[in-house]
Amino acid sequence: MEDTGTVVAFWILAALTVGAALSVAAVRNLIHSVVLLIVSFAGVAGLYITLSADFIAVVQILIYIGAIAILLIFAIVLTPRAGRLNQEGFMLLPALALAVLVAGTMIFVAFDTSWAISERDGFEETATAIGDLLLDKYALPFEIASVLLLSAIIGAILLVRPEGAEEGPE
Amino acid sequence: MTIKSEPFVVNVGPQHPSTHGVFRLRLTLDGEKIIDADMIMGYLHRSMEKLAEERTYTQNIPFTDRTDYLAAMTGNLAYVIAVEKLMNIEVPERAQFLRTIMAELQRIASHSMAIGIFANDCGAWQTPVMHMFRDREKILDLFEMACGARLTLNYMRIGGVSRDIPDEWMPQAHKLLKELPKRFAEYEDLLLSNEIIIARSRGVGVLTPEQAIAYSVSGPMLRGSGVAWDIRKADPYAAYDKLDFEIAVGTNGDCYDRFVIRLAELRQSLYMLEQALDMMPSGPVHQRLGTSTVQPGTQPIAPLAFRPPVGEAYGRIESPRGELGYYIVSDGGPSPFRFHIRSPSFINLTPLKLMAIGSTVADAIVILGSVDIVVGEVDR
Amino acid sequence: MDSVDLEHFLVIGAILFGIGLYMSLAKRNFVGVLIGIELMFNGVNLTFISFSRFVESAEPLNGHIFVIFVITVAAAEAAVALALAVLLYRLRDTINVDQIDLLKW
Amino acid sequence: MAIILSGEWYDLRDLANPIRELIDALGAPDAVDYVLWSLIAALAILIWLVVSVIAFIWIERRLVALMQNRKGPNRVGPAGLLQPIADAIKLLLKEAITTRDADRILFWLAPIIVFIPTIVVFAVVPFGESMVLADLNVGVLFLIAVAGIMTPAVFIAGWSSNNKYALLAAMRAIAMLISYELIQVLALLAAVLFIGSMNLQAFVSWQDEYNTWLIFILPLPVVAYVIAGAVEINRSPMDLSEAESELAAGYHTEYGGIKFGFFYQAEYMAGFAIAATVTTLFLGGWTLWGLEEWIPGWIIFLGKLYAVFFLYIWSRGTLPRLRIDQLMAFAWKFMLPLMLVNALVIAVEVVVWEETGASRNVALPAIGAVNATLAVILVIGWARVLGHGSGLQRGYRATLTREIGKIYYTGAEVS
Repeated sequence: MEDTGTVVAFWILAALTVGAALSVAAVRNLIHSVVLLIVSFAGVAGLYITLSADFIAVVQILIYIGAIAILLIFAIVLTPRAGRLNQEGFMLLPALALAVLVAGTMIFVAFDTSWAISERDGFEETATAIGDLLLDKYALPFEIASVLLLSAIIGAILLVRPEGAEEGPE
Repeated sequence: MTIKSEPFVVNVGPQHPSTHGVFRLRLTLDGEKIIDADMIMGYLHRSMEKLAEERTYTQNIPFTDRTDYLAAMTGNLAYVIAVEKLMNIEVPERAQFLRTIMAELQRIASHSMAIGIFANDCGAWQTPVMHMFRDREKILDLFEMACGARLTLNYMRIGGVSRDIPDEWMPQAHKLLKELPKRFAEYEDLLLSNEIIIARSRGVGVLTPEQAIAYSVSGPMLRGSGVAWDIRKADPYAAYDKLDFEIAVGTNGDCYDRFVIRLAELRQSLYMLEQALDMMPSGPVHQRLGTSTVQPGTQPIAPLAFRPPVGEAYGRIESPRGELGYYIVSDGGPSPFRFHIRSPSFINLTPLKLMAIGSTVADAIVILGSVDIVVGEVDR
Repeated sequence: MDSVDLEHFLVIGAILFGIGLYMSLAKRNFVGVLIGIELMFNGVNLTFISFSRFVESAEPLNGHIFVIFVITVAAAEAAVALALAVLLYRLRDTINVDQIDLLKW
Repeated sequence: MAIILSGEWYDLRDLANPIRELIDALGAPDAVDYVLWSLIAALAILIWLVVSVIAFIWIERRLVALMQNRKGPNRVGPAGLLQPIADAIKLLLKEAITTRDADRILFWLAPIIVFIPTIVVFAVVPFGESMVLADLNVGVLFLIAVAGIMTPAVFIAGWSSNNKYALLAAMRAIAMLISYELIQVLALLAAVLFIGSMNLQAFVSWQDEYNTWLIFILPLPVVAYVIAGAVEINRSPMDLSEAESELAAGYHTEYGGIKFGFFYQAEYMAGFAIAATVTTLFLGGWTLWGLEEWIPGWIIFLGKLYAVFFLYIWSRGTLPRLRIDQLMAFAWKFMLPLMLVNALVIAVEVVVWEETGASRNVALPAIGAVNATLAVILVIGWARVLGHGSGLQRGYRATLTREIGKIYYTGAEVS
């Protein structure tokens, strides 16, 4: 990908994503942390667009910002007496070491391997193709995923149901 | 679905769009559900009852305007009835009819406002209020013709009314009476079966008749709980014993009932007004209070100072908000020894806590709107 | 700097994954841990998509499909995790993972 | 992204195209004219938005005043036309107060974040034949995704104010937006199923080609989308998150000056965005049965957009507000099942049409009639099933009596 727009966009988005992600870890206030996480998600969505994955980019915004970030916010507001701080526990140094190690290894592998780079251009349109694949080749995993979602919903409701909740509608 | 949360205290008022003045409601919430409600009054306290003890009986009439400023006529009326009882004054027939007409016009004006504000509290952004203002303006015009003021009228006098109505008054009143039924039909069409109003107010803020009587609420609040009680019928004053009308009562005691009762009372008031205008006798509109105190002049103005006999009197009327009573104790001096107002807004407000607990914040506002308080009267 | 290649995206994915790993291990607050997990998901997704775009393959869109499943699972995981957090809070009055040590010996 | 050349004089792109050629002639690199072209188009949209908002502040106030039997702004300038400008100046010059206990950063950030989705939506909306900033293949999904950003923005505003009204409103807003996002998605899903594309321009050309509007074929999704849109832009009867009579001003209670101005403007822009979506997806966008040959497409488009937006002004002037639990019940108990059934039916219809290969003159009216009938049956039937028109949902008049002291209480039904 050599055209100027993409390159410029990539560097801006990369800086945004990584910067926001680093701040998420560094910032002390949990709500700020979630807001920065949203920025990071948006940055990743932008990166998807530079990778010509328009459908995934939109889904990223829809699910991660519109749903998961909101769930995190809900988790925060529903636990009012818990701390709002986002500080590290006693695992700080081991975790840091491990994270650096893992990321370093992956970066090393990324540069060390000679990938079979294809010469094709970006995808023209992915939504239709993904739809076809999902309902054809990956139909079974697709159904399983929907069952998973359903059971997750039921599980979540069962978990937060207060003990002795009245049966049926009020 | 209930997710337990911390109790959460919200102050509605004293500065809040829906408290109808400076009234404060401290709600303790669990989520949006009210688990406790405290009413904190007194932000508009002007010490009227004490001030009145320093002024003469006639000077006190303007104070009564300023308690329930949305229904100044009825405030005047209740007070002068109390003083007349104290002094045993017979009021001329024409004055009685004028008082009745003014009180009923005032009821239409006040109920219009109450209905509009109630719809506003249900969330209809200003539109009902503005439409109701249309009628109210016309009525205020009539008041202006009769006594020169629009809001604080000071029209009633001890022994009658301050002056007779001008000649143009009657035709204009008849014109208004022709116009109003169309308007009322419009309001009934728009509000009575409005899905959202029904959803918001039915089954909300229920007060059973036992509770209503125990809290000694009155007016549309009491009738909303299904108790057919109206002082105009139970203890007629002015010219009400000569008029035919019906009492509107509800069956469920909820906010919707209070609201439909006000709508129905608009019609009843109109019916009474039609009769009263037809039956209006001629004659003096003021009873002179003894020769020694009469002031010269063509206008029958009550004397500024007089000394009623020692005693006490309680004058009560059905104001738009309920039983408005003035309790006056005289020690024979020129000003009352004790002056107490039984203000319906204040007493109707007391079961608010009872009605609000268990409902949501939005309901509390609707309930407050259905009580129809005037903070000037609550705090006096 | 004048062209963007697979390695660039892989590096960003790796950094996101590292940050997420660090957060999920080190943070005390349960929500902080969740945030870390979501960041890890994002790093992985980015890697999938960039492989899908750059690497020679008969069916290049498979990467996208994987990402869709990952997002689905992430949504389910977030919902259940939220429920767990709320339940935990109700039982223990805290969502500090250091203090939730009932299973410790 | 290819630059689509258009020969029409009124195309905003053509403001950009001569400049592009000029720059090309000067030998500047590609990036320069790419950026310049995008800037001009984006700026045009932004200017249109700001002008529209300013105009509609006046129009809405006058229209609502008309409904409310009063005059509305009529003092500043002729017929009060300069009132919005006076308002804007007032908002700009006011002190920007930040309350003591507010979360300062987020408090300042929220008005800006609220702005983003409302503007970004217009990137994919076709104003005319080639007047679309980004002709995205997943346009419809993009609309939904971008609208989703509203949710955190409103929450941030409510949370950071550190005000109880604002927090309550923010919680309401989140619950509402999430619930109605679902309805929105299902409504648009029905349309996408029918058209078979998520490209907004494809929607317009489909409706142009088949000489109809989707509103005639899919009445239920349109209604659902308009209602869900009202929730998203906080218009009555769904203006719960800024319920004036309950929560003072909801999530922007603590905002004043230009920060409030941002919210105010964003509300209008979000309204235009919803109206633009409805126009494009269901009302034929910039086409009007051949009239677009004679009148610039964007004028037709804007005309339709403003007409849809008028619906929201109208509802604001007339309807009371629902309670939060009623609003949620309406979404989950009433709309969601209907929309699911509707989506299923439309999928079946599309398959049947494909299988039978009926001509469009037969198929489209048939499908439209079936859908309309079904919509009526579903709405009325489902409302009946849910107990509408009985018990607590029934209105009545007061009982009239002459008997003093009798008790007419029949026992309360409590909601």
